[in-house]
Amino acid sequence: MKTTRREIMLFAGGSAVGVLFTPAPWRLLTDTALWSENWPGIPAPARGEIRARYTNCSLCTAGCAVRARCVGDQPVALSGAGGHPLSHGALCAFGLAGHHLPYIPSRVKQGPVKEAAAAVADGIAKCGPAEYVVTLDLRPARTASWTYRRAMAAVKNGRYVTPAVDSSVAVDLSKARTVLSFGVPVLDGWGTPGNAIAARPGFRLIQAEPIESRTASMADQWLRIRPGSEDTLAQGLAGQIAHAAAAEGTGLAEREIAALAAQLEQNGPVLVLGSSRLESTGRTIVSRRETPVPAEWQKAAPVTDLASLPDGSVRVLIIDESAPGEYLPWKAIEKKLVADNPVVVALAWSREGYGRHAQHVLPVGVYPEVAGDIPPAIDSVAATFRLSVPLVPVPEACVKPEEFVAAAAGLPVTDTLRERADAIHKAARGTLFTYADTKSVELKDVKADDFWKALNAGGCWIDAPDDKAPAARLTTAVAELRPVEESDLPLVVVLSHELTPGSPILSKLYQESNLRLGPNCVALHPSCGLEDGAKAVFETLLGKCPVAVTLDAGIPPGLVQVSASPAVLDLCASGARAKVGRA
Amino acid sequence: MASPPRPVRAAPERKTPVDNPLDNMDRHFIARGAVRCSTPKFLLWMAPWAALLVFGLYSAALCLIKGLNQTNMDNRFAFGLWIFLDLTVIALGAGAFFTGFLLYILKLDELRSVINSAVVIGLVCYSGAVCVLAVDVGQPLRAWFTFWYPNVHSMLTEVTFCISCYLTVLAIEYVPIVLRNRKLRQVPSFLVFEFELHKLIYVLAGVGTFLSFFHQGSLGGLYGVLRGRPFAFREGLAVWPSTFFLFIISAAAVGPSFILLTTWLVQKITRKRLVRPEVLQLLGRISGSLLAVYVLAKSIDTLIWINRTSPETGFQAWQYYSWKPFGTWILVAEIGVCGLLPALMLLAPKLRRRTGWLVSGAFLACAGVALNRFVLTVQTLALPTLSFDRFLSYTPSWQETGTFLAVVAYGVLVYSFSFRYFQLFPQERELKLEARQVEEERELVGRY
Amino acid sequence: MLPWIYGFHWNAGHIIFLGAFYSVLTVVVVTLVAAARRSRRALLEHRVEEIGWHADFHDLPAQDRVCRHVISGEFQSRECPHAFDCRECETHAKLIQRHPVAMPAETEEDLFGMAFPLDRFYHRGHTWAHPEPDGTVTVGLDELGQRLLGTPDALDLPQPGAHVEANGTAFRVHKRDADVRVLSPVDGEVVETGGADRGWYLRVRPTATGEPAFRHLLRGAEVRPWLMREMERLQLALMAPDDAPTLADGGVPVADIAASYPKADWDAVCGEMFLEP
Amino acid sequence: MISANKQIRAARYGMTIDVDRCNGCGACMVACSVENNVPPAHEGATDRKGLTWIRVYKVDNGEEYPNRRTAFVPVMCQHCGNETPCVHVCPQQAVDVDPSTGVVGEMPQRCLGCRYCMAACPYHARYFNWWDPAWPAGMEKTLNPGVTPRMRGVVEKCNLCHGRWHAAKEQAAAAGKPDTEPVSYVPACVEACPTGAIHFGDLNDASSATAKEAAEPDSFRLLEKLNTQPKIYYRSKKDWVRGIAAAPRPGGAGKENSRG
Repeated sequence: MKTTRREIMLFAGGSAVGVLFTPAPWRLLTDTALWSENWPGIPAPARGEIRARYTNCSLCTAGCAVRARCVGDQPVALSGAGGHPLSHGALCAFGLAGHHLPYIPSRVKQGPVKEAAAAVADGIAKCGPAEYVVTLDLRPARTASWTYRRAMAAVKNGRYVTPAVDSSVAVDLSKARTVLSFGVPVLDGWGTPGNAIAARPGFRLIQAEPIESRTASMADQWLRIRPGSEDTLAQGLAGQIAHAAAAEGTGLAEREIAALAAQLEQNGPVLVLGSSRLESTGRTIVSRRETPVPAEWQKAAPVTDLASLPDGSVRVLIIDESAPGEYLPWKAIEKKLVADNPVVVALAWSREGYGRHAQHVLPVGVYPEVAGDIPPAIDSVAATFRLSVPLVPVPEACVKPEEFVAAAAGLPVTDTLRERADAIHKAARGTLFTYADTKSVELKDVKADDFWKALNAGGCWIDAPDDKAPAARLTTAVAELRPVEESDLPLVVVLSHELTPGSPILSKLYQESNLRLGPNCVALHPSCGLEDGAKAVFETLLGKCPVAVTLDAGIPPGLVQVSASPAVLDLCASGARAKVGRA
Repeated sequence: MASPPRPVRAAPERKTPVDNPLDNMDRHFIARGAVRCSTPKFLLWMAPWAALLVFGLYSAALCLIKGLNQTNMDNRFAFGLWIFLDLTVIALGAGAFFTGFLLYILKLDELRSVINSAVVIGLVCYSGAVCVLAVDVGQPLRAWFTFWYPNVHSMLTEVTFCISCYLTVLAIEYVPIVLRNRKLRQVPSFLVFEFELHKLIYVLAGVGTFLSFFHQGSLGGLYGVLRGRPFAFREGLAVWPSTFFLFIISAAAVGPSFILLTTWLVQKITRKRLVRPEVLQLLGRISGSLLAVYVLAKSIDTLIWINRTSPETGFQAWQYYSWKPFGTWILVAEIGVCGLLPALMLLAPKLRRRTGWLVSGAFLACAGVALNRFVLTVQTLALPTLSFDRFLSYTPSWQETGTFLAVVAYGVLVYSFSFRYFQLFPQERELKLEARQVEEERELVGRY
Repeated sequence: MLPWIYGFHWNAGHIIFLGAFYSVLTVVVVTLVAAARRSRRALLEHRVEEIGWHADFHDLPAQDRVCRHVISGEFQSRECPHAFDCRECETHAKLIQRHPVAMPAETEEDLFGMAFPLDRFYHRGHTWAHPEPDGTVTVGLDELGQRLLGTPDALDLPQPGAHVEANGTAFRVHKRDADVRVLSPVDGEVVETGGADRGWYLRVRPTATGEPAFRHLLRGAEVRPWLMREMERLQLALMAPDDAPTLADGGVPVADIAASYPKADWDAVCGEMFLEP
Repeated sequence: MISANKQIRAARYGMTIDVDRCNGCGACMVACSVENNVPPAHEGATDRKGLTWIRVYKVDNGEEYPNRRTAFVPVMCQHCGNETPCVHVCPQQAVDVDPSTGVVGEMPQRCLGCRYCMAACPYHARYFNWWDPAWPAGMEKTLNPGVTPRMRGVVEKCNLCHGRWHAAKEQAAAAGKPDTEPVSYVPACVEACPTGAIHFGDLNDASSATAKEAAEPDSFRLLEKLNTQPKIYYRSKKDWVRGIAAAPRPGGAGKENSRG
């Protein structure tokens, strides 16, 4: 028989209808959903072997032990490495997102390295008798700091300047039964967070500050004193002025002060933080042994305080910002510079610091790109040595700060970290704690090479406890208030110490919620007359900067809480007077 | 026979007016004998609405292309102006199904003179609502998932299914109205299809009624089931919270009112008699009686909610009304001023006979239902549930408002177009002739 | 959605919900298909004209749909249930059996100078059918119809051999802005076409002959009252929408009414008189 | 997905959060975002348009100094165990409760973005992607391979680190453990909390520390009277803190004080 077209059509039509009664076409329809499920522009996470790598967080001197979950070599998540005798496996919000830092929008990507080097050399050559070549190191007592000191010793009129931090004194929280803190964020990033939290059950915390900070809210007692009246309270408690006067000055009740004084009497040892006016009792503040350094390094420039330099005397200034630390207001630095074109080089990874002022900004590696050691934290009684090891490659354009300075001073470039490690190994004191296996071994039982390997694979050297360590004083108290610039501006500034710049993901904490105060944000009492989230201008005698307003009934009227970003620190310190006006 | 026939003879010669070619450009599309304004005038009327529509479409496009960040909605105010619009518009559009139900199922033949208009209104409202819904969701391309992976426990699924089905039904009901157009009906197949389809229209009316009952209800259920939102949560029968039934009644009540309102408005705008006043009064009466039932049911429901449902979830009812500006006044306005009052106005035959009362009654009824939908959507979301949470306020962005206006403009355009070219009010010609008869009689009385 | 799609369970909820959905779909589709098939059949059976007329008739104002026996005064009021096709109307059959239509003595009705010869049958759409000796039937516009349209601007007549049916379109007339179809009084096949000048428009060979074939048409005594009524409707229709009635009394209607009522919506008037809504 | 297997020993994963230990540092929020590839904020985002699967609220007792007290309350999806409000409302089964874990799951690929679930959630624990997700150049390298980033226009929320649970399952399988037994794992926030305020475990396992703590007299759940039976328990010795679990106090002092 021959098939007609009609029959073919019928067959085709019939089978088409038939197919509709099978799952096949419907299944296919379901699968078409996939294309609407893969919206364009969404990055696909790279896959690969998952493994753990260890390092130490170098975002602050706490240097918490870090366990990095890596895909291949790329860290995708950080967490505290457990069992650590100091950091106790804790990691703060900033540290948890540390692996984002290489990609932050404000990253310095390249800079005029040759020009800067030439300018520095030129400056050193031009340096007159009463002029100085200065290296400003925001985080002293690192191995790199030693390089700077040696370099500054090598150049004519070289000076090594750091913010006023005494690294030879340590706080022993474990000894204290009462901690009286004048605005020190004891439980909010001060010292080694893990250590503070671990020690917390051991002491009664009395927090004296104008605003109920996170620490104050966790404290056993919060004293709401007038901003800037910390010293008055201290004097009152020290009996240097009458309680009445202290009450007058601080805005507290007289009996409150009396009761407090009595408490400090009974409930010692007392650790006083944030004021050098009042004695700590017991051996809560002790002097700490220096982490050993090679003998040949001892020919180093002394640590100079910026204030001790005459104004208009700095010809060459090299600022190492690679390791965040205490920020000195630019105004204070500026007046030390010579009038006729001084050379200022900032070695920074973020454009938001001194890079805003220096004429040469050179890119440097950032955590976790670069190797470097972290000096012991203030609450670490024993000296320590731990490395922040590179987890991701550092961009080519970046320079190594210590090499730059060494080169400028004509020092040979050597592997200083390794030399220091060997020096420590030679001293053969203390123990080595390794993160992967959370074991500690006596250093003397470890070979030098193994020590070095261990340090690079995530390890920490902790000095032997030193029972004979003499009690000491925090001559320059941590985060002690700078003098208040007098003015008739209506508000009194209270700085909240947020670590900036951080990962963009930290927007969760301030932009996408109001948990913390974001960079360039101010918190005011609802009665201030501005709306929540309003754009405003923050103004002090030293200048103004744009800010966003957050209303918080927890802020007493007349106070303004500002997050301490470099831009703000250039304008004011805690206790300064300011005003916030509409943009 | 009103008057004896008199001979027809030449009236005094008049100059034939020079007629503008535009005037009768589209006259062959306009039903014979129906007086409509000139084409330019019509275009002039349509232009601003068209402009508004274009603007609205632009803002909607922004929301679709750039995403819903264009709106002022947020995680807490997950719904805004649009949901309010949807609920209200659909309630007002209920006239279509309810009139159809009364006419074709209960054979209330007087309503034949408004059914076409009702269908158009229904179509406008529902299609508008569906379009806005499509903009309102974050992933419109996945709309079909609701049909593909339906969660039959979700009120929203019920709504989606019913509304899309009912929209189809409305579209089909609209076809005969279009095909009756003078020009189109000259095409034999159109003529015949329209004729045959119209014979089966009661089937569609039945289906439409069924669907409408369910989705009007499930729109109410939408909020009534939110046990996490004690302000909206209601107990009910089986799977349906009380709001389910309240919405059905209120929609049925307000539908006729809205038709009454629009018809009156069209009559005012076009300066024509389109339906007999009795029809409007009938609509008023239906609306009034249902509204009365609704008010009663709503009051009982509210009392139960205040005294049982809400306290059981740990929320004292009074506290909802202590958040300014949503004081108890809103409750009074909803049930009293815009519920009981119009019900009485529409039920009293004396008042009903006065157009002023009739229309304002209808208007209040519509306002009341709109307010009810507003309360259920916006107030529900504004109230905090967590003790450490704040009371929220929300103002729609211009993109949202634009999209909202687009729906209004679209409605006016479609209705005006339909009114011009289709027979929305079959009685129109008849009434015109009647009017003339009356005139002539008057004239005769004057003569003898 | 379907048993093999994610999330489908054979439980009451799904079965009721989806069941309802599918049934609704089925009903809607079936309705559409039914309508489509019926109309297809109608088209194949050439019932377009009939349906067209029925649709028109349905659209006519109630007062135009009255039974001829109301006009003749036998009923108070009655709406014609058969769309003016009395051939299938029992009521009509009974009535004319009881008292057949009287044939007046004179051979033509004269109304305001318009002549309506009684040797023919009148359709309510103002056409007449005149049985010719040769068994064909001539179809033409009655005088009122002629005066309404005057001399048409254009005519489209069916080709000889075409089929016309009672109440279907006989031919279309264009006059000024009016475009109106004229209803055919009889069923049959067009043999010859005429025109205004020849007094008739179509010569038709009727499918049926004898009285029953013309039962639906007016004759004899019925004509006058019907015309009276028509004149009244005309007056009504002619009243310009906006201003007062312009009809003067007495005298003879002009040959071309159209020309003398420029303000009247002529299209509407013709639609009114020729029963085309 | 809902597994048909009936013999599984169902777990009921839950948390206890010691409010008294929370110092509001926000580590949990950061760790959560890192773990679950939640993008950083678009510049237009606010605390009302943001994406924070876990959000730490700052609450106070509404008193004035010296009686003023502040506490920090982390709120994430409470994983309601009874008539889970969001599951029943989702029109297209994009939300479901895994009977084997009790975790309320969200399928972003299925989500229509109608936000009905957000309106339904009394804890405001659901978040909508108002913007296309965007990471600074290069930062996408740091995305967690265990979790797919979501697209714009869908709702997302805490799923107790489903990715980690899945990994744990795979490890258990690799170790030859029976598939029917619940696995033990730790969500990112629990791991990250420096003060150890959050504990996670199987509430069905009476011997687990979490189950024990949940049974403590000082533990409470948010809006308990709604009878949604959350699996997130909060703990506090302070009465006023336990008070926050109740319905809001309209007009009450400190309403607008609450920040976070």
